[in-house]
Amino acid sequence: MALLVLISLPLLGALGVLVFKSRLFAVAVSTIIAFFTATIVMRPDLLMMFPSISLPSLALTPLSSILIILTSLMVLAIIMTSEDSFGFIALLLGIQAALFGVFCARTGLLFYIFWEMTLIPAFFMIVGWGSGDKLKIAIRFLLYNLVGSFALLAVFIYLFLNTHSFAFSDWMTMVFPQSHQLWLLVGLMIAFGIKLPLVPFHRWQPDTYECLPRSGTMLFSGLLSKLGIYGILVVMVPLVPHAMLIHRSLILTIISIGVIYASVVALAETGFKRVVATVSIAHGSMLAAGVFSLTPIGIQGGIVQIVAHSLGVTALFLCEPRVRSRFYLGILFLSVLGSIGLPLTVGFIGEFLILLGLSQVSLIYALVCGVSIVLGAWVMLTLYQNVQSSSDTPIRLTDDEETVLIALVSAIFILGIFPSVVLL
Amino acid sequence: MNPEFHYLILGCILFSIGVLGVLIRRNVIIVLMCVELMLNAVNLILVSVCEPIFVFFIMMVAAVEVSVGLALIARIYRKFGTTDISTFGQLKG
Amino acid sequence: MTAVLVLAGVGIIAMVSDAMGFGRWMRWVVGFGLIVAFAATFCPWEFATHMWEFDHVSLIWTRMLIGFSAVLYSLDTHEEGHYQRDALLIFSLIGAVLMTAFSHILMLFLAIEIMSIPLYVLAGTGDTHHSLEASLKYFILGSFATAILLFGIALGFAAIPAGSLLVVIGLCFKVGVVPFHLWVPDVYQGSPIRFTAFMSIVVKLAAIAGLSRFLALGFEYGPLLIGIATISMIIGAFLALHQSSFKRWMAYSGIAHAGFMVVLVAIGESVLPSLLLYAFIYGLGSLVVFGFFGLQKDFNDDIEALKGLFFRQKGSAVALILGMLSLAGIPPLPGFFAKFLVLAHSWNLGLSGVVTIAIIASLVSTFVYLKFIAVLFTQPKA
Amino acid sequence: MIKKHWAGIVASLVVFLLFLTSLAAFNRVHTTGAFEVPLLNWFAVSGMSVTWGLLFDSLSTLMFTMITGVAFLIHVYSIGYMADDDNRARFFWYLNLFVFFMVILVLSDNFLGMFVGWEGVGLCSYLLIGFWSNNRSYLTAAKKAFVMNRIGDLGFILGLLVMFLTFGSVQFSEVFSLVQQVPANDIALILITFLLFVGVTGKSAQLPLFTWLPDAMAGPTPVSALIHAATMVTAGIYMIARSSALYELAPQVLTIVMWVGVATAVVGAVIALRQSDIKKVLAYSTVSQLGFMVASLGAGATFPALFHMVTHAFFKALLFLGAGSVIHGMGGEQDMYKMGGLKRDMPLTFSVFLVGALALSGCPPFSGFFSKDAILLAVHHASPIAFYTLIGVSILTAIYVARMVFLVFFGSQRSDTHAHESPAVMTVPLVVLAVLAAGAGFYHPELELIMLGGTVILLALIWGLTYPRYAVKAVDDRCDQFLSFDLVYHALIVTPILASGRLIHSFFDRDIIDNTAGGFGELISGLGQSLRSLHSGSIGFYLWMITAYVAVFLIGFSIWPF
Repeated sequence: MALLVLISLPLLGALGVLVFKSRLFAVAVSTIIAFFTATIVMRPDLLMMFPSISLPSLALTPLSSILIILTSLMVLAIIMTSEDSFGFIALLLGIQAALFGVFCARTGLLFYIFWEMTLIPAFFMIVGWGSGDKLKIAIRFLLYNLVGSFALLAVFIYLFLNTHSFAFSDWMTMVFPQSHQLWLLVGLMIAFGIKLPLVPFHRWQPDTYECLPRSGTMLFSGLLSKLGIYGILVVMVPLVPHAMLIHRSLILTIISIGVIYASVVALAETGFKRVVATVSIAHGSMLAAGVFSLTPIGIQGGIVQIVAHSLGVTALFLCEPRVRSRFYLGILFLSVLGSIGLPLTVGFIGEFLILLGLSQVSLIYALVCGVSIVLGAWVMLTLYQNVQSSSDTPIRLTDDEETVLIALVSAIFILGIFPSVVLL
Repeated sequence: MNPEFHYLILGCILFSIGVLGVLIRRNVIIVLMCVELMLNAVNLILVSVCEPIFVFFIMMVAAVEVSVGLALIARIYRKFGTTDISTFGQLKG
Repeated sequence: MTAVLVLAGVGIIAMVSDAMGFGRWMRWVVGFGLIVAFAATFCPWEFATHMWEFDHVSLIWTRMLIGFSAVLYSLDTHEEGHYQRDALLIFSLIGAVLMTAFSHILMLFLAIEIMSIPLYVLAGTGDTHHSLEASLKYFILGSFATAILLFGIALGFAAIPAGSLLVVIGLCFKVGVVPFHLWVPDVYQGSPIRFTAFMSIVVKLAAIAGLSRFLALGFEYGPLLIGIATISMIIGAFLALHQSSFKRWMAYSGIAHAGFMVVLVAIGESVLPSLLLYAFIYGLGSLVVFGFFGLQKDFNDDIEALKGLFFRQKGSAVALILGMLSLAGIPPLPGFFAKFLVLAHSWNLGLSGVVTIAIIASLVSTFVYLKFIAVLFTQPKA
Repeated sequence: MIKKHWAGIVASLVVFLLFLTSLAAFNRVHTTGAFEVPLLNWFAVSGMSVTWGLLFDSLSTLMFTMITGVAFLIHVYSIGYMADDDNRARFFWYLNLFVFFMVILVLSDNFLGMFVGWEGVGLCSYLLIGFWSNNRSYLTAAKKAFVMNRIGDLGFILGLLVMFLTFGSVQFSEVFSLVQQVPANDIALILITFLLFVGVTGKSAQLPLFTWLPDAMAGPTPVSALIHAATMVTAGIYMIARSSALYELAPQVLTIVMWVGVATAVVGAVIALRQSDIKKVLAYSTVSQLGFMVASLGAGATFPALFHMVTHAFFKALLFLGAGSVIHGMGGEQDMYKMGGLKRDMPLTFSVFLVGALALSGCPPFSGFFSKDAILLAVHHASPIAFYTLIGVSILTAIYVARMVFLVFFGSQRSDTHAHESPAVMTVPLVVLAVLAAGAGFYHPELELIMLGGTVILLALIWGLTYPRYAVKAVDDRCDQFLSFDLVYHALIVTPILASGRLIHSFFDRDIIDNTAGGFGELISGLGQSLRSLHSGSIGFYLWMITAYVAVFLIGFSIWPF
């Protein structure tokens, strides 16, 4: 029941925003949501104050707890720093509701519904608030993601007809024949690989990030891209473990190639947003590599890296070029450090665990992903130095942005020193 | 070889003639007449298999159709001065 | 049956209204009559003849048809003095209702005619070249199809098995599925939009009902119909890609949806509930699109004219978007569940080919719908 | 005065306190033995856990003391050197940050903690090299230093991974106790030690990753003295010394280590012969001296390496600071061929610089002699060839040192800038360092008369021969691109990577993936377009179509009833 409230809160908030047209209201709503989320996760016993209607279809796992807290905080940060109109913020809250839904869903149908629910507001964000050739970009974004969704739908229908139930629990207990497992694997790979995105499904991403307004980019990179990895963790790994284990080396090879691919492309990209976008493709692929190593440590690292990447990339997009005050340069440099995984940032923990997991499979994968870390450092430092020695832009950081940036960066470092919070 | 069968054959032939007429002729009125011919072919068959109610209803419906059709044609002729169906091809694609 | 009687009464009143000279009340009379008719479908007093029988299913269909017509009529803002047209509309509705309830083949034939002939006229009431052309096409092709259907009936009576096939073809023509859909886009585009809406909702559903009821008499055309249906999905989806006329566009989307429904029809009575649900959801979606948007006064048929509508009139834009998304089958809107049912049922029967094509088709058509929606957000070139 | 220099004074005081602490720790270790200070449980995942503490033993406290001592002197010196820079405060807080990470590096009780310091000092080195950020080439140098260090760090971290897989821990205590069970020449062990050594080649500027060090001279001179001569670059030495327990069990790797060291020593010395920039000369000399230390470690002799590390820290810091004072005096001029005859203008700087120079060229009784001597002996036991090579390197060292001294301080003044002696705040640390550089050798005097005599005669010979060439005539034999590895690396690595980036971006992304995806789109919309011709709009055509299909169905029906 509490989860139902959790999911409906943002929707009500969206309506309220449309009605009252007040930014303060939006901030208030998302703050309330954040507190509510924290309450649900920290003190499940407090849920007794809600009428206890048992909803087997909605439940919290440790992973989803981490993710919904991340989501609510990120949305709060985005709304605080957003300078877009109320329609945009309403869509944002709508997406938040959908994300909560996906993270809480325990049945395929709900999962798919909320999964799709993220797609449409995102589409409207692009066509409504994007810049440049937004129609073309929106349509490309849509085509890629629709292909993914329909692959997912096909898989879910198959599962439904074979188990006559939508509950994940029933699906996971079912054992499917090898050949079918392979097909399920392929379908899920397409569905989640496009969302993440993995090379070669990544081409929708840089244009989309570039076209969106800043808050939109933060949302897409910080939260929406996490849907892919969440799906892999929650649906794919429990569902087709054997097929994954059999084809692990193949998958890992593809992903490692993708990691290097993206890092190298990032060297050739120009423009702040595009570079960060491409680098985050590399990070996403590496994160996936950690999960696909199918070792407890690798998966653990993947989960840490979800948080790390979310924080880091949001901070980075928030610091798109501004007046080069010392504060700005400093905070930008710290975010860069976070994204290149320097020790004492949470990114380091994530990357280290991922590499450890990979090396348990084979040292080669660890080596390849490690090379991408070196390339990443190269790219990000070049980016930073370009900003450092570029000519001034008139915009300067507002107080809200400074607050949010400080919060994000300190989170990056605190979690780097005390990572046990995000370790399951 | 019972007699109904001959009627059936005749009906089919008439029907086919009607169809051919509809296909070949360009003049709306002729087309309309050919449709009537088809209906009457059907009537013939139905009579032969003794379904009288049907026949009456079909006649009635045919009459209605003709009246509507002729009205329509008249209107079209008054507006465009032609009854050649091949001139109506604006709606397409 | 009472509903039919009520409708008939209202129709006649509307017919003579101008002569009686209480024209300006007519709008209310007709609307009220429709509501009464809808209510009448709930009255227990029913009598069945060997010609028709309003059983449970056909009552549901009837309510759907009358309800949709009522809403459409109430949302219709095209004030025009000619209440004979409303009368014709009602007569056509009577035909549609009877189509869902026939129990004798003759009744089927008559219902089709009662439904169609008024529409031949109404299609032409636009009095433009397009409108007349639509009327002519509808008339000629319609009566041709009727003749074929009749021929089929006749052959049936002559105990020639091919007869039922011809009847099915005739019904498919009314439903408007490939390859007998050719008239649909032209007629929809040409007719005045209020009648287009009526055709694409009421007539299509009535035809579907008739088809399923006819097959329920014990004819087995599953493979044929499923083939037809899948082709319709594809054709409908692909041809909607490059349309500039809203009505024509809706016609193609209707063809695609007809394909989905015919799949259910072909699977048979076991999935009748799903068919009813699909029909209702389809009707609802089109109703929103037409009623809250298409029937607005200032709307001319051009899609390009919709550029930036979202920023001009939020209300109708949102309605349109919701309807479109539902038709596109995006969760959590009802359209998704409808499509999902079709996919699930056909996969259950092992029709994996159908599922594949259906998924491809709905991929394309989803894209088509969202492309349409995207237009609403693009600022028009100033 | 105080107001202007508060940042420097505070920073220096902090480091001084740290230095006192280090002395206390040093004292305690030598009285009561090693002890640990637990910090925190860092993280624990599925069985493997990393706790983080400080380990004080003779090795770490030695490093601790040396680092904080030298750092303190250099902080003080910097107060004078950076007096006119607007960003002093930032400079000093970077320096402090560096000291912090360096201390973490040497005091951590596990390899992961060491890695934290390891990357941390790399970060500070980046910040300080690019301190004058308005010069883009400095930034590039900084980036180069960081990235090349990262390459080494990759080796380090891979080594850690293998260590985890083998021992299930990275705690020194556990690893070094577990390693006893591992048989010698175990492949995992070889892998670990080798990968760790890759890390060393990055941080301690060994072949093939040494080229960042000369560029690092872009930073302010105190930075070069502290980070790129005395402390950070010796981290690698410390790491190998720390994990000698592992290396002893991997003799093949030790051989590699030694020969890499020797090669580096040679290359560094040879390149130093032809440099014109005084700091570059010192930089390459640092590379070469680090080569000495690594070679000695490779020869299995830990103590001489550490010994040389300490003495080198003293005299190289001294040389850099002396050079700094020269540059300061010359108003920022670094080209030796524009100096000359400075011994009149800056007598004090000259004398301390001379001490450093003699120590570097290993002239008894200065510290360098003893430490180098020890190394040579150790290497002699391992491999005579390496031994003679290193003798040759020492001779080269003497030559470039002599060249530097003569060009800078002797001969006639070759530029019109009037040099002036530096303020006391800079010269006092110089004197202190000079004393240390001169006397540190007696910490461990092993006199061998042959070596002693040989060295003295050799040096006298060299100085005599080079005097006329450089002091009198100041022959210009500069060749800054001499033996440039950078060109090779650019040609072989950097350019290909960038090129492939552009290629992938334009070819794979745009041409292949986009066109494939776009191709589907084209296909669909083309299909939609072409199907429209089906609706010709002509009634006749429609009638024909319907009839045709009816016929088809009828025929099909009669052939194959559905």
